[in-house]
Amino acid sequence: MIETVIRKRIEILTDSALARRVTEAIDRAGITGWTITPVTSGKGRDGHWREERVMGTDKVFVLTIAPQDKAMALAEDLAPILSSHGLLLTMWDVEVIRGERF
Amino acid sequence: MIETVIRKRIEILTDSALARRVTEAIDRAGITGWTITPVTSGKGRDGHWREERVMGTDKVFVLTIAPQDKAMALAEDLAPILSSHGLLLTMWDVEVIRGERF
Amino acid sequence: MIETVIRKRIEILTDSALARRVTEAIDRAGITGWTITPVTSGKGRDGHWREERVMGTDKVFVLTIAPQDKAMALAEDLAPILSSHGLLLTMWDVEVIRGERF
Amino acid sequence: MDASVLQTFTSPVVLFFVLGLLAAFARSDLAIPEAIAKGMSLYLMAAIGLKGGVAVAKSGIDARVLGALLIGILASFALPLIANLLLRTFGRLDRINAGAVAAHYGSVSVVTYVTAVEILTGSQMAPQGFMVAVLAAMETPAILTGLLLARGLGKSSDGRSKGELLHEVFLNASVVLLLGAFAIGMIAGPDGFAEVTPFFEAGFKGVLCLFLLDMGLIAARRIMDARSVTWRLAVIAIALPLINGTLGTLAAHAIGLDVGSVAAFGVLCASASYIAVPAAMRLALPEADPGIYLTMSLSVTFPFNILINIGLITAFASMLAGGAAVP
Amino acid sequence: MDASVLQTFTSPVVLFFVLGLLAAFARSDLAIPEAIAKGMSLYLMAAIGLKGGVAVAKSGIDARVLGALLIGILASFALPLIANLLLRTFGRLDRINAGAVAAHYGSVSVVTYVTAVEILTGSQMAPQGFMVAVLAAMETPAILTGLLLARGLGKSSDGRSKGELLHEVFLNASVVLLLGAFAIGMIAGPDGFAEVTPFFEAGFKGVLCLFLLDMGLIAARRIMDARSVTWRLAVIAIALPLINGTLGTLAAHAIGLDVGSVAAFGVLCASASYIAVPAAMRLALPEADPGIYLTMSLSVTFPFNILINIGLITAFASMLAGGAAVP
Amino acid sequence: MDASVLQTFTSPVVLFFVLGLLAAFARSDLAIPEAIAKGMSLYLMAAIGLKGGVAVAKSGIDARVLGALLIGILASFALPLIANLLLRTFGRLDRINAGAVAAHYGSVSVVTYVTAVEILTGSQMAPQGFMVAVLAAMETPAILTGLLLARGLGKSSDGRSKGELLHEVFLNASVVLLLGAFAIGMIAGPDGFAEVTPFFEAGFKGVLCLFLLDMGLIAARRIMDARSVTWRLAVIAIALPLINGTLGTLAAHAIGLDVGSVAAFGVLCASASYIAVPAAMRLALPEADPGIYLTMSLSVTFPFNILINIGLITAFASMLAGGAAVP
Ligand SMILES: Nc1ncnc2c1ncn2[C@@H]1O[C@H](COP(=O)(O)O)[C@@H](O)[C@H]1O
Ligand SMILES: Nc1ncnc2c1ncn2[C@@H]1O[C@H](COP(=O)(O)O)[C@@H](O)[C@H]1O
Ligand SMILES: Nc1ncnc2c1ncn2[C@@H]1O[C@H](COP(=O)(O)O)[C@@H](O)[C@H]1O
Ligand code: NA
Ligand code: NA
Ligand code: NA
Repeated sequence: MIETVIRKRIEILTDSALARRVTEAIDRAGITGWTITPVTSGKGRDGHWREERVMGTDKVFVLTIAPQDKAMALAEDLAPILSSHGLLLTMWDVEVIRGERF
Repeated sequence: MIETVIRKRIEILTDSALARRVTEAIDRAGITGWTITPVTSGKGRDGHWREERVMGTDKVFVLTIAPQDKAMALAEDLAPILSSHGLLLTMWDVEVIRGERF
Repeated sequence: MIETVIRKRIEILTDSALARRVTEAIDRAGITGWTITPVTSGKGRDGHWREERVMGTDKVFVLTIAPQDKAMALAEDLAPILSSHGLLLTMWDVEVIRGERF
Repeated sequence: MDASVLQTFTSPVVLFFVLGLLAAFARSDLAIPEAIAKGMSLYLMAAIGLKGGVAVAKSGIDARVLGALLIGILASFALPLIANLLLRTFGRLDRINAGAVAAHYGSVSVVTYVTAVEILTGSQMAPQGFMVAVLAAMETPAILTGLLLARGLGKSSDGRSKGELLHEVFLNASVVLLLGAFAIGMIAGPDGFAEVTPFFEAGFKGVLCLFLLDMGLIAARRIMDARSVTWRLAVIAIALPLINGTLGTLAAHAIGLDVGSVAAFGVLCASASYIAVPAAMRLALPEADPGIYLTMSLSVTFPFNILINIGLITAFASMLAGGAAVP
Repeated sequence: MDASVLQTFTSPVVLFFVLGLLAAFARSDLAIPEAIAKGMSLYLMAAIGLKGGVAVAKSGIDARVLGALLIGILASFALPLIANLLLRTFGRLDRINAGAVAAHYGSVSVVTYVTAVEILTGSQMAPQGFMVAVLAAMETPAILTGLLLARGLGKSSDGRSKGELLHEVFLNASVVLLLGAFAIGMIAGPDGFAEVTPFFEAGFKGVLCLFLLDMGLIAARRIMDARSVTWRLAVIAIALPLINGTLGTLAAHAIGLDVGSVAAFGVLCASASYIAVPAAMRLALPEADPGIYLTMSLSVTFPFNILINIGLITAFASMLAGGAAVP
Repeated sequence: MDASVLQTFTSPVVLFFVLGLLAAFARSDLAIPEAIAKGMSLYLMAAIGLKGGVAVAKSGIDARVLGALLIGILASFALPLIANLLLRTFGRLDRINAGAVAAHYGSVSVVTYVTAVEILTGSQMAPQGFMVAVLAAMETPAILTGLLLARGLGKSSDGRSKGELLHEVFLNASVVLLLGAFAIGMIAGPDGFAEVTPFFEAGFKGVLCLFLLDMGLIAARRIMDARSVTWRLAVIAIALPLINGTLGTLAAHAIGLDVGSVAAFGVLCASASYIAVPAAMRLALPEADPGIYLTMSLSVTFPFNILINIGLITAFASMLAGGAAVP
C-alpha cells in the first residue's frame, strides 16, 4: 500500500503579464515549484475576454502544491494585491505521493 | 490571518461547439463568471480523439466558482443534456479569498 | 434533486513524451477514460522550463476520474516510476453526476 | 483515365497526403500543431475566395454563373436524400445518425475541391473562377435537409429555436471567410489582387501540401481508432462519392459548363464536408455519433476522392466533353 | 482628399479589416488562432525593422534623421499631457485610468503605421526608411509620462522599484524585435537582405491582410462586450487621433521632411498603442481598467485611423506640401 | 578562415540567432509561440527533404552517394564512444547521463546543417543534394549506441521491450518527415517541385531567420537557468564539435566528396541533436537529467557551431581541397 500525504493545491488565475509576480511570491514562500497552464477565455465583472495574447491581456493559471503552512503564507502574501491586480485564488486539499518533495 | 470561505468549483468538459450552451447556463444560474481552458486530447467510450479544432470536435474545460446553491442550480439545469451532449461534470469544495465576489 | 456520487480525480503531470506510458496505465487499471490538457511552463528542482515542444521536453497534465479502488490501483501501478520518470501525481475527491459511467 | 490517375500520383500535393496516411498507419508521432493547421485552413479559404472573386471581377456574372449556382444549391438540398435512403436501408442507421451523415454528403469539402483544381489546372482544364461561389453556396443547404431528416420540423433537443441555430450555421467561419474573400476579390479586382499575389498565390500549393499531410495523418489515425463504422457504412462512404459525382458531372454538363468546371462540380457533389457540417451537427444533433459521420467523411470518402475519384470524375467529364481521356 | 479615402477602401488590406469587423458584428465564429496572430505580428515587426534598416544602410544617417527621431521622442513624451487633460475634464476619468489611457495615445500602433505605409506607397508617397526607427523610439516614452500622471513619483502599488519596471518596459518584445531587425538590416545591408526578400517582402502585404482581419474581429468583439466606455470617452477616442495627427503632421512638415514621411509621422502621433502599452499597464498600473484603455485604443481609435484618419492625414500632408490632394 | 567567419557574421540568418541570444540575456520577454516554432521546424524539414530528393532525382544514385551514407551511419554509431569516454573521465558523469549525452553528439542537428548549407552556398560551395539523406541516416544510430552505453543489453526501466522503443525512435517525426519529403522530391522530380518552389524555396531563408531567433532565445534562457552543467561539461561541449568536426571532415575528404559536401559532413559530425534525441531519451532513459544533455547540446554546442565552428570547418575543408581559404 503506497502512502499519500495531504497537501494544499493552490490555483491562481492571473494576467500573464503578472504571472512573474505570482511565481516570485511562490518562491518567496519557500514552495518547491509551480506549474503554469494556459487559459482560453473567461467572463467576470469586466465582461467577456478572449485569447488576447497579442494585447498582453490574456490570462494563465499558476498552480502550486504546498504544505498547509506555506500555502497560508503564500495566500497572506498575495492577499493585498488580489483585488488590485484582479487575481482569483482557490485552494483545496489533495493527496500526493512522494510527499517529502513538497 | 486572512479569511477564506468555501465555494464549489465546477468543471465541465464539453465540445467547444457547445461551450456557449454551458456558459449561458452559468449566466442563467446567476454565477458571476467562468473561465475556459483548453484540452488537448482524450479517450472515453467513443474511442480516442485528438486536437481536432479543424473539425469542430475539439473539447474545452469550462470552470466556474459558485456558492453551493447556485452550483446545484447549475447542475440541475445541465443534468438533462449531460448524456445527450456528452458533457462530463465534476465538482468539489474549494476555499477562496475575497468570497464576497462569488 | 439530482444525485451525485464521489469519485477520485487524479491529475498526473508528465513529460509529453511519456504521456502514453501514463494513459496505458490508466487503461490497464480499467478506468473508462482520461483527458489531456496542456501545460505552459513550470519550475521544480530541475530549474525553470518553458514551452519546449520543439525539444520534446514539454509537459502535459493527464487527468482521469475513477472510483476509489481503481484510482488506488493506478497510483500503485505508477508509484515505482514516479521518481525515475519525474511524474507529479495529485488526487482528491470530487462529486460527479452520471456516476455509473466512471 | 489512367493518365488522370497517374497525374494524381505524381503531384506533390497528393504525395504529401499519402505520406500522412503512411506515417499515421506506421504509428509515427508526426503531427502538425492544431494552430498551424487552423491557420493553413484559413489561408486556403481566403486565397481561393480571393482568386474566385478576382476571376468573376474579370469575367462578369452571366446566366451560366447563375445556372451553376442554382444547380449547386439544388444539389446540396437534394443529395442528402439519396444518402439518407442508403444509410437507413443498407446502412442500418437510426434516424438521427442517418440524417447527420446525410448532411455531410450534401455539403462539400473545400480541400477536396482545391486539390481537384490543382490537378485539373495541371491538365490544362482549370475550372472557372465562379465555381468558388458555387462551393460556398453548397456548404449549408445540406445541413437543413439533414436536420429535417433527423428531427422533422420540431424543436432541437435543448430547446433552442431553429432561428438561432440557422444563424450559427450560416455564419460559420468557412462560409464567412470564403464569401468575404470572394467579395474582396471582386472589389479589389485584378489590380488590387496583384499586390497580394506573392502571398496568396505563390504560397498556395506549398501550404496545400502541408495541409494535406495533416489531413492524411488525421484521417488515418481516426480510422485506426474507429469503432462505430461497420463495413456497410464503409461501402456507403465509397458508393456515395461515386453516385453523387456522376450525378453532379452529368448535371453540370447538361447546363453547358466547360469541361474543367463540369469536373469541378462533379467533385463538389462527390465530396463530403468535414469542417462546417460536423461543427453544425455538434450543435444541432449532439446525440448523433461523431465517430460515425467524421470517420465516414474524413477517413473513407476524403481519401477515396483525393486518390481515386478526382481522377475518375475528370476522365468522365473529358469523355462527356467528347474528348478522349486527358493526355 | 476623396481620392485618398477611396484609395483606402479598395485596398485589400483595409477590406480584410472591414470583413473582420462585419463578421464579428454579425456574430460569426470566425477566429484566428492566437499563436498565428502572434506569429504574424512578430513577422510584421521583423519585416518592417529589416526594411527600415536596409533603407538607412543605403541612405545613411543625417540631420534629418536625427530631427525626426527627436520630434518623435518629444511627441511621445508630450502627447499624453493633452490626452490626460481631455480625459480628466471632459472624459471624467479618475487619475489612474486617465494616466493609463494617456500613455496609449502618446505611444504608437505598429499596424496603423504599416497600413499607412502601404496606402502611401500605393499613392507614390512612400515614407523614408528611417521612420521605422522613429516608430520604435516613440513606443515607450509615453509610458513614463502616463505613469507619472497616474501615480506621481512614488513607488508602484506592489512595492517594485521603478527601475525593475522600466527594464521590463524598455525590453518589451516589440521594441527589441523592431530595433533588433533594424540593426540586422543595417549590418546585412541590401545584399544580405536580398536573400530573405521573398519571405520578408513578398509575403508582407498578404500577412497584413490576415492580421487586419483578426484585428477587425477583435476590435468589433471587444466593443460589443464593452461596458466601461461612456460616450464621452468614445468622443475623446476620435478627437485625440484628429488632434495628435494634425499636430504631428505640422511638426514633421516644419522640420522639412518629405510628404510621405510627414504623413507617416502624423499617423504615428494619431495612432494609439494596443500592444506594448497595455502589457506595460497591466504590470505598472494593474488597478487601471483594461476595459477602458483597450476598448478606446483598439475598438475606436484603431478603426477610425485605418478607415478614415490615414486618408485625412495624407490629404493634409499633401496640402501642406503645396500639392493638390493626391490623384 | 577569417573570410568564412566574417561571412558568417553578416548573414541575416546568423544575425537573427545573435539577436535571440542578446534579447534573452537582457531578459526581454520576446518569445515565439511554440506552435509557430513547431510549424517552422516542420516546414524546414519538409523543404530540405524535398530539395534533397529533387537533387538526387536529377543526379541519380551512385557509389559516392552510397559511400557518404555509409560513413554517415558509421560515424553516428561510433562518435558516441568518443563522447562517452570524455564524459566518464574528464566530465565525471555517471553511466546513465554519459550515455544520454553521448547519443546527442553522435546524432545530428538539422538546423545546424541547414545554416551551414546557407553559409556554404553563399560562398559558392553548395553541398550535394544527397547529403540530406546522409543527415536523415545519421539521426538515429547514435541513439542505439547511447542506450547500450547507458544500460547495456538489459530491459528498459519500465519494462518495455527494446523493440517497442526502437519503433518509437525510428519513426520519430523528423526522420519520417525528412525521408518522406525526400522520397516525394525523388518521385515528383524537378517538374513537380517547380509547382511548390515559391513556398518551399523562396520562403526558406526567411523562415530560417525567425527559427534561429527562437533558438537563440531558448538557448540563452536555458543556460541562464542551468544548474547541472559544470565547467568540465561545458569544456566537453566545445571540445566534441571540434574533434568530431575534424574527424568528419577528414573522413569525407578521404572518400573523395566535393569540398562543399566535405564541409557539410564535418558539420553533421560536429553537430549535436536537440530534437530527436532528447525526445528519445525521455522515453528510453527517463532517469537521465535533461538539464545536462539539453543545456550541453542546445546552449553550448549549438551556438558554438553556428557562430564559430561552421566557419572553421569550412576553412579546413577548403584547405584539404588544396584551395586557399574561401574568398
Ligand atoms: N510544488 C509544486 N507545485 C506545482 N508544480 C510543481 C511543484 N514542484 C514541481 N512542479 C512541476 O513539476 C515539474 C518537475 O519538477 P521537478 O521534478 O521538481 O523538477 C516542474 O517543472 C513543475 O512544472
Ligand atoms: N465565478 C467565477 N468562476 C470562474 N472564473 C471566474 C469567476 N469570476 C471571474 N472569473 C475569471 O476571472 C476573470 C476576471 O474576473 P473579474 O475580475 O470579475 O473581471 C474572468 O475573466 C474569469 O476568467
Ligand atoms: N474517466 C474519465 N476521466 C477523465 N476524462 C474522461 C473520462 N471518461 C471520459 N473522459 C473524457 O470525456 C470525453 C468523452 O467521453 P465519452 O463520452 O465517454 O466518449 C473523452 O474524450 C475524455 O476526454
Ligand atoms: Na457533396
Ligand atoms: Na500616438
Ligand atoms: Na554529431
